[in-house]
Amino acid sequence: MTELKLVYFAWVRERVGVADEQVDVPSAVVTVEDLARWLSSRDEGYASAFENPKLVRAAIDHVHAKPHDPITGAREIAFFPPMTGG
Amino acid sequence: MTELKLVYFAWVRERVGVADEQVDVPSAVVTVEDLARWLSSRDEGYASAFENPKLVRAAIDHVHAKPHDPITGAREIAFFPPMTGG
Amino acid sequence: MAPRVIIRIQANAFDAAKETDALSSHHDDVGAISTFIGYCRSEGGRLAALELEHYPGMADDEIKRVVDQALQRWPLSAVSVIHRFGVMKPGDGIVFVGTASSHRAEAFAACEFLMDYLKTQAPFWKKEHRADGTVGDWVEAKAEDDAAAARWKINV
Amino acid sequence: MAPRVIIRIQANAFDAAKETDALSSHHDDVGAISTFIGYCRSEGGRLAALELEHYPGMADDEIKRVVDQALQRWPLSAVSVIHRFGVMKPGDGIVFVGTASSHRAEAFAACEFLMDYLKTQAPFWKKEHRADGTVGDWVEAKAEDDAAAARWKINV
Repeated sequence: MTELKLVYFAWVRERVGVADEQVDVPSAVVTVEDLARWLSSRDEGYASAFENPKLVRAAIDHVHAKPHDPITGAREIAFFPPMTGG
Repeated sequence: MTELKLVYFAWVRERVGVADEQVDVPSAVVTVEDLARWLSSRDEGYASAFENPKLVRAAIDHVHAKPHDPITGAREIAFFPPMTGG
Repeated sequence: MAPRVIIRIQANAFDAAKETDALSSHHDDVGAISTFIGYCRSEGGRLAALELEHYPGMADDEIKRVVDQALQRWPLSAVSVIHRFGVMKPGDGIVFVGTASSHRAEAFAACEFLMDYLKTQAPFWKKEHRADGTVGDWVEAKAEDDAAAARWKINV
Repeated sequence: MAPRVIIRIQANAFDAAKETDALSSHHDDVGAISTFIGYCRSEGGRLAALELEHYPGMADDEIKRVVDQALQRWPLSAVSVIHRFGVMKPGDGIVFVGTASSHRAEAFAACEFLMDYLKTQAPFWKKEHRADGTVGDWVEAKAEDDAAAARWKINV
């Protein structure tokens, strides 16, 4: 098990229902994609947030990450929709 | 003979020696290029101003003109180097 | 002289005039300043406000990375990026980007590059507040913004 | 609403801040303002001043033509072009161009187009005044400026 801080933004946050949380991630969860899949199985809110994986972006410790990137050693992982700043 | 106002700018003005003048142009002078050639024959200052025709631009009544453009009906013709504003 | 870099993420309004002056003030060989200001729009009266959410820790890091890329790519004497968060009314400035260089092509290119990357890479999200008092949708990202960023052929 | 156009050719300094504000002030659906300021440079201490000569009647007409082309090509709510003549010291602003539009790509493109065309089409000429007190040369036009203007594929 790995302890991780997760943070959520915009409609991902609204669907998940919390802005941040500490989680214990099973060791079988290796990549960003694995993590999203594992979260989806928790409840309907998470399932709805991650239902279209193409619309959810991730960052590992403040750096943009891809679905296949490993989460090993990460302290904070963020999930959010495509950005609309500027 | 056509009466015309001629105006000069930057180093064309400096070489010609005047900022503007009224001239009576012989009727054989039809285009901008003819006018430049006719002016070149007047004295050394004009000859020096027009010695490299590629470096002298012209405008007819405030509109950029090309060497072959006719000067018929023009009131004011300007000669100047390539522009360096902005 | 090292380039002068200003990066600020703030709730308060910015003063575009002061920010523009700051771009030229430390140097008398600045030939060109390009600035961009992005505003909150009413979308023809449909919106009362835009609410900007951001990821505080990452926003600063990500903008620094984008600015570093611009500094590596163009000879800039100054760069400023100011991005606001919170609730904005139509007419309020949301983002200010300014670049200073000796020549105009570099100032323009760097400024446009920074805006294209901020749009697609900086962790900010806009939510609409409608003029009829209801909370609207999250603004959707545009494919054209990704295309605009992609043409610089840089991975930030 | 008709676009707001400001064209001024003047000896006096301009206030870039005030000019930037004017671009957004008449309209609350302006989403993007792009501005450019061109300054007199010392060229590493070589120059004491630049003297700008212009062709008064034509400068105004030519800038109007270039602005009209920009308005035909991009959906702009405001355009400002201010060009100074006379003697400028290093650090003085020579030209201000600003464009306002709903979206950033249009504001940037129009602003850069206007600058490229002003450089090659507007009847202004720069003469150097050297730091050693002598009068220097007329600044030569650059091939790269013609190339920059040519990429817009417009005959103004």
